[in-house]
Amino acid sequence: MDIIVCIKRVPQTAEAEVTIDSSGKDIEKDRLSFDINESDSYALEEAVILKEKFGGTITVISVGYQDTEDTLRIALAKGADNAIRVKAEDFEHIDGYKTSQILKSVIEKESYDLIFAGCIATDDAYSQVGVTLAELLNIPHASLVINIDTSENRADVNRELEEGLMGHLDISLPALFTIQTGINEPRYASLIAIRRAAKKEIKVIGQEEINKDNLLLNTEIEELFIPPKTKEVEILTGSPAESASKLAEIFKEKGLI
Amino acid sequence: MKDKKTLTTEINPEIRDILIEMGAEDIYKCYQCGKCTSACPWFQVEIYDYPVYKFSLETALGAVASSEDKKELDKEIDLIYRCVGCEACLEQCPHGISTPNILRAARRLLVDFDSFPETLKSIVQKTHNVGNPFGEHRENRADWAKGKNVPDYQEGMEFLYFPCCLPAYEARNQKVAQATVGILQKSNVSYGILGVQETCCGEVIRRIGAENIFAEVAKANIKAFSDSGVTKVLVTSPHCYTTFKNEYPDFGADFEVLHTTQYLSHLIETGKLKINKSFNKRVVYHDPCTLGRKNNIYEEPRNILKSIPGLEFLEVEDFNRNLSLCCGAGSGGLWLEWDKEERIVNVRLKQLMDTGAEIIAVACPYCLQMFEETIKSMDTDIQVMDIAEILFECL
Amino acid sequence: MSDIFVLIEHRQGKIRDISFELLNCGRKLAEKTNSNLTALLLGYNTENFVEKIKSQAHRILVINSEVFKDFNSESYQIALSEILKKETPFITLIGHTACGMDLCPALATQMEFPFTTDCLDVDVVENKVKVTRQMYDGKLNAKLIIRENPSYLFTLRAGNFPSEESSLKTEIINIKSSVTEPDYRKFVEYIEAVAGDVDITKSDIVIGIGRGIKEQENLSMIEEFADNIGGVVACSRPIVDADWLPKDRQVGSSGKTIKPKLYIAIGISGAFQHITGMKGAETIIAINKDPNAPIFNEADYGIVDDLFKVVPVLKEKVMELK
Amino acid sequence: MKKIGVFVCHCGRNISATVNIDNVVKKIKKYPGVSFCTDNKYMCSDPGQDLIKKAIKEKKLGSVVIAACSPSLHEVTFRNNSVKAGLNPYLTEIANIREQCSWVHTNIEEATKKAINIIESIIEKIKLNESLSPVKVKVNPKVLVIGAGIAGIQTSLDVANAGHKVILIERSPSIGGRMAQLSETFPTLDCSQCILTPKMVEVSQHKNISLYTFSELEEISGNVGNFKVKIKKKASCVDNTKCTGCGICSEKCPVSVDSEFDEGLGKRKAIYSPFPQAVPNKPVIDKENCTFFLKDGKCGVCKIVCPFEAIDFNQKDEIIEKEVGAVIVATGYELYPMKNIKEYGAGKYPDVINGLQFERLLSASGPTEGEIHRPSDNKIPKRVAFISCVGSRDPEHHLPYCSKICCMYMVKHAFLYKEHVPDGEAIVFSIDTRTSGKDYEEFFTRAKEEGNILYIRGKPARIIKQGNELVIWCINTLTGKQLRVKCDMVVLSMAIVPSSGALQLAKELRIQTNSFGFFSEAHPKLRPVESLVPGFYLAGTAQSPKDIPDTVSQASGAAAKVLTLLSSDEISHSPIIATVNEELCSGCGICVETCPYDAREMDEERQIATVKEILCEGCGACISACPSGASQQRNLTDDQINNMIKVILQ
Repeated sequence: MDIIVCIKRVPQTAEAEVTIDSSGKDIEKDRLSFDINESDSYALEEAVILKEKFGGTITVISVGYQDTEDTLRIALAKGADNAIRVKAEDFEHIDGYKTSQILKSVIEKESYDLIFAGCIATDDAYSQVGVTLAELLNIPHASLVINIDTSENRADVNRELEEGLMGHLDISLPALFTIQTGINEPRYASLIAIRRAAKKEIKVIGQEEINKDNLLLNTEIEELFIPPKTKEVEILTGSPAESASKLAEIFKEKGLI
Repeated sequence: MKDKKTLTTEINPEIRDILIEMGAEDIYKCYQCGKCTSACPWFQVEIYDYPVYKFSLETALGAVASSEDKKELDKEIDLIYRCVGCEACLEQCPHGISTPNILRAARRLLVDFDSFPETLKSIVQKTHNVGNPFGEHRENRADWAKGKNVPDYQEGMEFLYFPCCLPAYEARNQKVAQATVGILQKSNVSYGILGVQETCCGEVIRRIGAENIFAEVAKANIKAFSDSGVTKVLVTSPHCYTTFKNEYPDFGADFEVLHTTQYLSHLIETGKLKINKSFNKRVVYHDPCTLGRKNNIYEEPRNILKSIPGLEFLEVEDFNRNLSLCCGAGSGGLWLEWDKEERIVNVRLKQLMDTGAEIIAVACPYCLQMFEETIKSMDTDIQVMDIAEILFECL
Repeated sequence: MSDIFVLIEHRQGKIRDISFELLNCGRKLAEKTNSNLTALLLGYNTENFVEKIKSQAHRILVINSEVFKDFNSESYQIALSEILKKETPFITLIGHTACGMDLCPALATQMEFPFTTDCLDVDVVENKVKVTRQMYDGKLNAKLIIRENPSYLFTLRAGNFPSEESSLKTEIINIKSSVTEPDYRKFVEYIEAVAGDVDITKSDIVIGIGRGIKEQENLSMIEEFADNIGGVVACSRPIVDADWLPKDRQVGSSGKTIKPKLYIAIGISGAFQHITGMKGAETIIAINKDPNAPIFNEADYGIVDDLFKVVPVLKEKVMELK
Repeated sequence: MKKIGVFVCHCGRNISATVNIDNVVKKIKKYPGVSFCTDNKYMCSDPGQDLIKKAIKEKKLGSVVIAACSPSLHEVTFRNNSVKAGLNPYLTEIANIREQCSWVHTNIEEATKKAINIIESIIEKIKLNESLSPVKVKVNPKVLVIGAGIAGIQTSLDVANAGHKVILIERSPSIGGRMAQLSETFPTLDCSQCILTPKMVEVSQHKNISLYTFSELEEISGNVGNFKVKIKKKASCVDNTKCTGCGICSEKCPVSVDSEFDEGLGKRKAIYSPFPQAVPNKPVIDKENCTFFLKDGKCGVCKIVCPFEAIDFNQKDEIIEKEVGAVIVATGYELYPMKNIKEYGAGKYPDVINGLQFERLLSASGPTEGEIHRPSDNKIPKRVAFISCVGSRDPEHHLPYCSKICCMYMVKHAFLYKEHVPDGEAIVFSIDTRTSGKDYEEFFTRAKEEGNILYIRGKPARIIKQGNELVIWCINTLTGKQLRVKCDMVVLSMAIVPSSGALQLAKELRIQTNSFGFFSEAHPKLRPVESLVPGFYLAGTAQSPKDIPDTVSQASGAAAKVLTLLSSDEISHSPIIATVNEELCSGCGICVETCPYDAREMDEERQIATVKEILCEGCGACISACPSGASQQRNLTDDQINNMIKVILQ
C-alpha cells in the first residue's frame, strides 16, 4: 500500500507570545519553535501503521522553506521512505487553496493508494487543504478521521463528529483522509532510524516543475490584530448562594449552558 | 507473528561513535560493577527497576534507543528520560562515569528528531518561546517583586539577584524570592534585578537534550548580563548556579556566581547580618543534588541553620551530604510526575519526616516545589521552607 | 444582488444549533446586501425541520429524499452543486462543523468559488467580501480579503451569532432530486461514544476537581453537577494518586492538555503542572477556600468560599436557568 | 689522534625501517676523525661483535662508536667486546639511534638526518674520552633488614644461613607481622601461625641475626657496600635481660586499650606482649596509655608486681649505630582506612568489619578464641556478606590498583565461616574473582561447592543499618535484578596500602616509590627485587600487594641478590665520576654543600676540594655548581659537552 502524507512545519504558538510583525500581516517568528503540525504527525503515524501491516511505501510531502527539510527528515526517521519538499520560496503568498493546487500538481505524478493529511494546521487553522486536494485529484475523501480499517481497495473509516458521536463510512480507494489527533499514538524515532534518515535524500521541487501562473489564491491577509481579551480575575462575592447565582448568570450570559 | 528478539544482535558502531561525540565518552571505563544502579534514587522506588549499569555497555554497542519495535522503543526512551540527573551514580562510580551525560548524548539526538516525551517537548518550546518553562508571560517575570521595593539592576551594583523561573512565577516559590530580597535589604546589600530582560538559565532544557535552544538561551542571558554590566550574580536556584558557574563560561560568560546560602552564610559570619529572633523548631536540612554533589556546597546551608538560635538542627541519617537522596525534580522530573508508586519524592519525604522534624529546610526551588506539592496529599504537619525564608523570619 | 444561502445542518432527526446561527448571520448579510436569505434543507421527512426554521428565511429550498437522511458530503456535494449552478447565490454559509469541514472545501473547489473556513464574521464592504477568522491557536485574529467572484462559500464558526427570533414570510420550495448515494463513499451508521469513555480533551465544558473535595464520596456531587451542565469531570494529580479518577482524567503536564470553552476548577489550588494543562480554556472559573491559591491568577471568575456550600447552590441555579 | 671506528646497527627493521642506514654510513665515513664505518643487521649478535673486534684489530682503531639502541641495554656488551679486542672499555660509546630516533619518528629523511647528528655528537665526545678503570670499593658483609614480617623473616634467614650477619629491625614489639594475625592461609588452609612461628623462633635463636624489635631506622648514610645506619630502639621500660616473660605485669596492669594485633576487636594492657607466641616474648610499655607516664608516676603496679625487678620506667630511647653493606626493605602493608568508605557505614556500624578483623575472629588466638561472634552484640552471625574491591580498583575515589589478595582471602573467609557456622550463609559480592596462583582456581571451585557460597556479581552501593541487621543494596549485574540483602555482618575486603611511614622511610633511603607509596623496583620484569638505588633491595608487600607465596619468593630473591653482592670482598664502581682540577679550584666549598652523597670534602690544608671516589655516584651536581670549572666529570667534560652541542646545532 503506497501512502502519501502531506505535512506542514508550523510555528508552535500554543505556549508562546505571538506578536505581529511590522507588515501587520504576519507574525514575528524569530523566537518561536517550529515543529510538525500536530495532526500531521498522527497522519504520518497512521501511514506507518498501515505500512507495517500491508507493506508499501510512504512518501511525505511538504510545501515549505529550507528548514522544512528538518521536519521531513524527522518523518523519514519515523518511518517514511521518501520525502519531497516543494520550495515555498518559489511561490509568493500561499494560502490553503494554493497549497492544495501545488500539492495536486506534485501528487498527480505519483502513484498512491491513500493520501493522508492532518485535519487542521495550528497556524492558519483552515482545515481545508486535505479536502480541497481530494477534490482536485478527483478522489473520495473523509475528514476528521479517527479510525481506519482498510482492505485492498476499500476502507471503513470513522469520522469524529461532535458530542462524542462518530460517523462510520465505507470508502473506495484511492482516497484521501484528513486525520484527527488521537487516532493513534505517534511513535518515537529510534537512533538507528535517525541515522538512516540522516543519510536519505530529500527531493526538492521548485517552480520549474509546477506552473505557478495557473495557481489561484483565494485569500489574502489584510491585517492581523490581537483579539480583545481581558484576563483579570473577577471575584464573585457574597454568601455562597449569592456568588453561585452570579456565576450561573454568567454562564447563561455567555451561552455556556 | 514471530516473537521478536528484544536485543539488537549487531553492534552499531555508527551510533556508538555519534553518542561518544555527543558526550558519552566515558563508556569504555565501565567495568559493570552495578554500583551506580543501587546508588540511583530509582533503586529506592519500590516498584521500579532502573538498569543504570547497562547504559554504558549498551552505548558502547550502539544499542541505545534502537529497538525497531514501537513498544520496546517507548520503554527505552522512557528509561532515557527517567534519569533525574542527580549524579548519585557518578558520586559512587569507581571510574567517574557520568551516566547522566551518557544519557544526555542520546537525548540530544532524540530531541533533534522529535522523539522525546511530549511534556518535555512543551517545556523546551516554552523556554524557547517565552523564556521560561511554564509558558508564563515574559512581562510578568518581575511580578513577584511588585511592592517590595526591589530596584532594577544598575551598573555598579554589587549583585544581580537572579531568582530563577520558579521563584519568579510560581506562587509558593515567589515567597522565597521575596524573603531573599527582604534579607538583602535588611543587610543593606547593593543589588538589583533584571526582571523582563532575564531568561530561564536553560538548565533543565539542556538536561533534556535541547542543546541548541540551550545555547540560544545562554547567549541571550550572557548578553543581557554583560549589556547591564553585571559582574556578580546571586542565585536562589542551584540549577542556575551550576549552569552559570560551570556551563556558561563555555559560551563566553564572565561573571561571578554565588548561591544565596553561600552569601547569606558569609553575611552572618562577618556579622553583617544580625539574627534577632529565635526559631524554636526542629529543622531537617535536605541537600539538593545540584548544590551538594555537583557543587560541593554542604556546609554553608548548615552554618546558616546552626547559627539561628532555638533551631534544633537535624540530619537524615545515612542520606545526607553527598549521599543525599534526590527529590526527583531534576532533568525534567518536575514535569514528568511519574505515577504515584513511582515517585522518588515520596521516599525522600519519608526519610525527612522520620527524623521527627517540624520543618524541612531546602535550598532549591525544585525541591521546595516537589516537597510542597507532595506533602499536601500526606497526613502530616511537616512544613517545607527555603533557608532564606527561615532566616528572614528571624531578622 | 444575488441571494445569501445557508445550509441547514441536522443530525439524527434534529436540526443542529449551528443552523440557527447560520440563519441569523445570513439574515444580517441579506439585510446588508439588500438581498434575500435562502435556506437549503436537504433531508428526509423534512416537514418537522421546515416547521422549525420557518420564518427564519425568505425561502427554503427543500430536497426530501432518503439519501439525505444522514450526512454524506459526496451526496450533498452532488445535489448542492446542481442547485448552486442554477441559483448562483452571492454568499453561501455552511457551519464550521464536522459536516461543513467535510463538504465546503470540496464543493467550493468543484464550483470554483473562492472560499474560506472557520470564519468568525463575514462582512461585505463596497461589494468586497471580507472575513474575520482566528489564527495561531486563537492568539490572533486575521481580516482576510477574498478573491473577487460572483459567488462565495464560507464556513462559520459556532457561537458568534446566537440564534434570534425572526418572523420572515417564508416561501417553501420543494425540489425533486434523483441523487443517489455514490458507491465510492457510503454512510454506514452513527457510532455513539461508549458510555464512561470520556475524552476530556474533546468536551466543551470541563469541571476540574482537586484536593479540596477531600473525600471520594464527594465526587458524586461533582459528577451530578457535570451531567447537569453537560460537562465532564477532570482532575489534578492528587485525585489520580488517590485512585478516585483514572489517569486519563488528569489535566496537567503529566496528564492531558485541554482547551474547553469553560473550565471550572473546584478545590484546585493550581500547581503549575496543573495550570499548564488548562490555561488554554476560554473561560476559567475557580472555586477555592484559599484566596491566595494560584489558580485565581489564571481564572476569569473566582469564588472564594467553601466548595461544599457553593457547588450545590450553583447546581440548583444552573438548573433553574437552563 | 685515535682512529675512530663507527658501527651502525640496523636492529632488524627497528632502526633501518625509519633511518636510511646507507646514507648514514656514507655521511659518517666522511666525518673528520672517522677512519672506519660499517653497518650490520644485528651488531649485538656474535657476528656483529666479531666484526667490531676484527675492525679494531685490523684497522687499529683507538676508539669505537656503536650506533644502536639505548646504552642501558647493550653498553656492557659492546664494552666487554672491545676489551676482548684489547681496547679500554671507556673508549667505546653508544650512539642511541633507536629509542631516541627511529622509534619516535616516522619521516625517514628527517630521522636519518637526526641519526647522523646523534652519531656525530658521540664521535665528538669520544674524541676526548680517556682510558679509565673502575673504582674498587670494599664491601661490608653485614645486611640490614627493615621489617620483620614474613618477608623480613624469610630474607633474614636466607642471608644469615649463607653465613652473613643480619641486623633485623621491627617497629612493633614482636616480629611476625601480618601473617601472625591470620588464621588459616589459602589455598591450602594450613594454620598461619603454625607455619610462621617456627621461623620466628629460628630468627630469635639464629647466631647470625641480631634482632631489634620496638625499633626503627633513624638515619642512614653511605653507599652500596658501606652504609652507616642509626637505629632507634624505643624504650620498652622493660629490662629484657631480667624479664622472663612471665606475664604477671600485664595481668595486673589496670589499663586496658584496644589491641592493635586484634584489630581493635580485643583488648590489651598498657604493658603488653602483643600475642602469646610473640618474639621476643618480652612485654613493652605503651607510654601513650600507661598511667605512670600519663599521670606523673601515679601507678607503677607492674613495677611492684614484677618478681624480677625488670621494669625500668627510666629507660630511655637508645640509638644504636651499625655498619652494613646492603639493606633489604620489607615494611609490609596495612589496610586502607575504613572510614573512607562512608556509603558502607564502615567505621560507623560495628558489624561492618575489614578482612583482618575477620581473620582475628577466625583465629583461635583471637578475641573470640576462634568463634565467630559479631562485634556489636556477640551474636553468631547467620548471614555474612563479603564485599570485594573496597577501595581497590576505584581510581575515581580511592585507589586504582587491584589489591591482589582479596579475591582469594574472601574465598577462604567464606569457606572458613561456613566451617565455623555450618548453618550460616556466606554471600560474596564481587566484580571478578581473580585466582591467578597455583591451585587457587581449584580452591575457589571447591570452596564454592563445598561451602555453598553464593557469589553475586556486583558492587553494592549502600549498607544501611535496619534494627539489628545490615541491609546491602546491590544489583546483580548478571541477572539485572535489584537486591536488598539483609545480613548480620559484613566483611569488607579493604584495599592494601603501604605501611604508614613507608613514604618517610623511602625518603630517608632516597629510593623511589610509586604514587601510592609502594617501593619501586628497578625494572618491573627483569629486576623486580632491587630498587633503582644500588644496595637497596625489596621484599614483600612493601613493593606491591602480594600473597604469602609471592612474598616469600621475593624475600628469597632479595636475599639471593644481596648474597651476590656480598660474594666478593669488593665491588666495582663506575669511574665516570667527578674529578677536580686542582689548579682551578678556589676552595669555595660549594661542591661540598651540593653533593647529595657526601662524596666531596675540603682538603683544609691545601684549601681545595677533593672527591671521595668510593662515594661519588657521578650525578654531576657538583660539576654544574662549580663556579670555576674546576670540577669535571670524567669522559663528560665541559669541552666534550660543548663539542657535542656544537655539532648538533650545526
